Amino acid sequence: MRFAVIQFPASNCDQDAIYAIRFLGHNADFVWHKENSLNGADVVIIPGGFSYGDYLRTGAIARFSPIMQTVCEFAKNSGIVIGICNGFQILCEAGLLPGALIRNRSLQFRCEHVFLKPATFNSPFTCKIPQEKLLKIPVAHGEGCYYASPETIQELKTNDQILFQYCDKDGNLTEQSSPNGSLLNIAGICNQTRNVCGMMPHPERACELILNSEDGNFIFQSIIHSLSKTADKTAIKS
Amino acid sequence: MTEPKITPELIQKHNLSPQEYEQIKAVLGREPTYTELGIFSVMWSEHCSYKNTRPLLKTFPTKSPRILVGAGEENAGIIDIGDGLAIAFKIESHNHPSAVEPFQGAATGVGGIIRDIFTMGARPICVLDSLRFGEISNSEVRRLFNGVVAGIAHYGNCFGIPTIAGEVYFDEAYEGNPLINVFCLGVLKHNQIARGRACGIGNPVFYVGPATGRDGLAGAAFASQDLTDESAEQQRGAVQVGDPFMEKLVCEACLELLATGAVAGIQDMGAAGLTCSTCETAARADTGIEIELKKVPQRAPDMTPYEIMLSESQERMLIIVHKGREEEVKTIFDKWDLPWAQIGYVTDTGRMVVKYDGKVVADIPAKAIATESPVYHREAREPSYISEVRSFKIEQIQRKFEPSEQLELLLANPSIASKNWVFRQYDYMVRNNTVVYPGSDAAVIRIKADCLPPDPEDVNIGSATKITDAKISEKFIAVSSDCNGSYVYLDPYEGSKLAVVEAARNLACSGATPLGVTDNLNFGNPYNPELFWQLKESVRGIAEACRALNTPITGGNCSLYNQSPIGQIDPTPTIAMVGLIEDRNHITTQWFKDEGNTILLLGLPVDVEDPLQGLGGSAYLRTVYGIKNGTPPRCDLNRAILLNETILGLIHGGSIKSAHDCSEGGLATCLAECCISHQIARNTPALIGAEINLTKEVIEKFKLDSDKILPEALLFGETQNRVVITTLPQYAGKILSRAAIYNYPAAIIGKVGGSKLIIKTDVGEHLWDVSKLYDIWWNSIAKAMH
Amino acid sequence: MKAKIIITPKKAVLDPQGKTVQGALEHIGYNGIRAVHIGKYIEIELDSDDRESAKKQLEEACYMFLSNPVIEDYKLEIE
Amino acid sequence: MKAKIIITPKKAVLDPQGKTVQGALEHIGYNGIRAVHIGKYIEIELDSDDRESAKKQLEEACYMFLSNPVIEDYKLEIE
Ligand SMILES: Nc1ncnc2c1ncn2[C@@H]1O[C@H](COP(=O)(O)OP(=O)(O)O)[C@@H](O)[C@H]1O
Ligand SMILES: [Mg+2]
Repeated sequence: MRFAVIQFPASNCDQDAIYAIRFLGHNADFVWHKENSLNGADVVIIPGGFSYGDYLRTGAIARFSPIMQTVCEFAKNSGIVIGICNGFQILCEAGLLPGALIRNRSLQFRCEHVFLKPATFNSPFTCKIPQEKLLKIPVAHGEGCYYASPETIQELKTNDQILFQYCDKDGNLTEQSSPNGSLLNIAGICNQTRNVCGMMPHPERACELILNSEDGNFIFQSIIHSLSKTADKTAIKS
Repeated sequence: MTEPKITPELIQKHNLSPQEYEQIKAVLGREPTYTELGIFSVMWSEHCSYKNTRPLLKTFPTKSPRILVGAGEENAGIIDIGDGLAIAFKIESHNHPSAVEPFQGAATGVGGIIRDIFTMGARPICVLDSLRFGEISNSEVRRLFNGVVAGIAHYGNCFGIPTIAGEVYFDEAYEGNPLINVFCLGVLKHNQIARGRACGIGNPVFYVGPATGRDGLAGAAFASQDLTDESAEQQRGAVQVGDPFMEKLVCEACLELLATGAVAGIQDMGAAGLTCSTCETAARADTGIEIELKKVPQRAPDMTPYEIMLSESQERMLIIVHKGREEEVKTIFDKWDLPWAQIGYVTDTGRMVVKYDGKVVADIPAKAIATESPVYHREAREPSYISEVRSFKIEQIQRKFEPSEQLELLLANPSIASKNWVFRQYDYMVRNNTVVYPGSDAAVIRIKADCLPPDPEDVNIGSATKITDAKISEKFIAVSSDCNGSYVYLDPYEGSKLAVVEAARNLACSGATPLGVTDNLNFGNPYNPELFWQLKESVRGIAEACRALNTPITGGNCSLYNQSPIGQIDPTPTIAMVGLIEDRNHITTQWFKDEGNTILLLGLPVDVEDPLQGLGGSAYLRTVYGIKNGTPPRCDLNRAILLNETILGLIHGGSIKSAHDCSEGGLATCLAECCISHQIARNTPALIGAEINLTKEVIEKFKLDSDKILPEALLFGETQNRVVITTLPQYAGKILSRAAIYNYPAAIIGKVGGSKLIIKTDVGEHLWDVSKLYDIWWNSIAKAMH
Repeated sequence: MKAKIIITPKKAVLDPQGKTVQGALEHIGYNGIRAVHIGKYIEIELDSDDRESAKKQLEEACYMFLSNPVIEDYKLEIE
Repeated sequence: MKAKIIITPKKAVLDPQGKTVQGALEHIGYNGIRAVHIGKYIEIELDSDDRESAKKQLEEACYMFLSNPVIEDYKLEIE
């Protein structure tokens, strides 16, 4: 399996994404934002960081990079794209995901582990997460409060597009358990066609026990699993 | 363009003495031009020349077989950590700029120290911040504190470097003159060390990074004066604004360029900007340098040569390139969309020649300004307060021993309370290396292959660099910064030793062998003999302790002239110490782990030979009685060494579950922290209780007479060289005999478990709900800031 | 020629910054404040003097880039 | 009554946001941009109708609290 990690100026979790994927034994390499080919990658990761310093608005400038055209095409053709933190913000700005991420209600940057409750297992990003499992994964952001219009929120619910919600250690979706004040405690969502995911927490930072959690691997393993399934299907067909 | 005429007033305004002016004329053999006067004034300022501290700094131990680049040689020292790997680290202050504009002052402080590290060819991998403010009850202090923390968060988070440790103290003494010391550490291979040298006659000199504006004009000079309302007002017009996004790009581009081998020398433009970087690189290489200011990218209109040379605009670098390899510079900097300009070349004249539109505006022997500044031996005199401090006796206070409330008071004291309000604003995890987060004795960071700067084969000019799959042998670095300013105020010599020893103890508790130190001397005006005495005594203490512990000083920073309009700061020599852990199984944290674990105390419960029994200068006296008085706890260096060896021996033996050193607030505070400081996730602490016995029978095991011990000294005294450790019950005996071999006092004092902290002493049983203690300790600063 | 753009959070979107500033103003003694909204101000200095075409171009920039229509409104003025 | 406050970085002070946005605008294809400055916009809705006293009060708030006079200028208008 080959992952492309898009590198924008000041993407700074790019290397961590590569580390996490390689740790699982798969291939990952950078793709420079000025390029317009994904070099045949199977999955695209838009990593965290502060692309363009997060000036103006988080993610606002990066989405005009040449590579984003290619990523949009890739997504339209059912390619799997996951945006983490700044990557989530970029995907929202690019219109690949609905809604927007605004400043944390505390007005402060927050770096800490949180608990996440998968809201659906029906997605390439959550399918291998064990039922009842809460994921312990860190967040590190100043602008992670998910906002969308009431109609959009309704659509997200109707279409089962909410992937992760912040919860406490017992799985309750309390206000206290959210580090940023997101609507419905939303931590991650997918698009209607379920191939594009955005999430504020950093699964790539929870990929081995020495980093305090391995729970992020469930998400990458879900992606790998669902891709190998489709790969098998095409293999059978051909 | 006409330049102002040089008058005695102008000379004085430049902070140069009449003798110094004579010396300038002697160097030049003529009157200086206005631009030259500016150049001398910044280069011979305290900040750049260390003219009043150099004789003292010479007494520091600076050698060890591990040192690859020593103190003072380059922008930062470098230490060998084995297997061809090395670390570069340094600390720097940004006190005065932060007093004027806390957010930008602190932010640019982070930017400056990160540049010092990648200038050495190292990839910066972590930052640490050591902060001092006035009392948190003061709203102006809260504004500064809030701004400083937000500024550090802004710069470090955006740059993408984890801020993994630090310290914060609140004390009246720092009101109006906060201390902001920032440390950065980077890693590299031995063959990747870069030098700040203008080598190779005829080599082109490049300027890279954003355009020059009038920011921080003569900031070095500003840092070299007492902080007054007037000096602050002057500086307001010229506040430097940090651009972490730019710095991230400059860093990546420089590391990529260094990998190509096209670079002959590289230096950041920090204090004294273009001036300092040009003359220092030439002086180090024994060459000369000539630059044309018209070619320097400029942001503000009509800048004069004087302004261009003295500007401290941020995120700029000077790069000397091997002739013929200019294209690589251009391609790489274009790839990162960074401005660059070729502004001059290396000469063989030994002179720094500055032209503006072809006309010479400065022509000075490079060494004369860079390394041959005047040196002064200042007068030192013991301050009058010292004798008063020494005569303090515990009988002078009306003692009231109420341990239940007093422990809570101590845990709520913002200098002791959890600093999560601070570090949760910092990204302390980015780059997947932080193994022990802020909140334990020392932070621990891992070094893996992707921490290293790129190698030639990783660079793919014009496109993304590759990340190698190459494995390196895993290593861990532990860092801690320490300094109890009250101790140093009360006894600069002992207090400074204590700072070094505490840093080393924090590392040992984390499983690390101390390697080296970078220090930040925050003191007052050196022309005041009493303040100079503090500095001199402090340096003597640091030097002695570092020598004893075999932790050479690899570099540091002096920030003098720290005083607010209200008065002096407490002298504060921040010690940042770095240690090495070679095996991941040796990484140790401070919190209690499991029910039933046995708790031992290594070290004497109380130093009974100290007349104040460890209460002098203690947080207890401050918090309960509001006094800062008495002699600080005694620092026995031999014991410190023994203790560290004992702990490390035990950790390496695999029998230790947790280790936490006793510092401010004494044994009771230390035990409480062991119960409450493990945070699993947001709003999810891992609380655990403990039952402690400190009655006569236990005290006797340390060969002490319980009757001679003050109860408050037992619980809250700050006797040094003590560590609380836990182990499985079956290992306790082994640990005791091990300690006996080292001849280090040790005894079992209790066991882990339950939901209460219970401490039995001869005066009674004291009992606290750990969840309540946690609540007080964890939320104290947030409450004060609300 | 100068373009001045004011970007404000949509009324339905929570504006914690505005709330905080309001609280702080009240705390230091300013009364009678009904609401505080915090937005952005962007000033663009232009070479050209052609108001009409500048306006058209910048309208697009405002909608596509300078503001995020999901959460923000903008107002553009050319001077 | 409404108070409108515009806060801009002082001209001499570096404005990394403005610079970066200028670069981005050029990149997207907007030409002829001489400079971009980015600041803050604050709108305060007031109960009172007394312009004069509101102005006086808010001037002080602008200087002391809403702007950072070290690096920013402000402009206050009451409407
Ligand atoms: N400004 C800060 N930034 C990051 N971490 C901090 C800061 N201040 C304190 N910490 C962390 O909080 C913990 C406790 O700090 P401190 O009370 O100074 O410990 P100690 O007494 O062991 O030196 C340490 O892990 C320290 O690194
Ligand atoms: Mg400690």
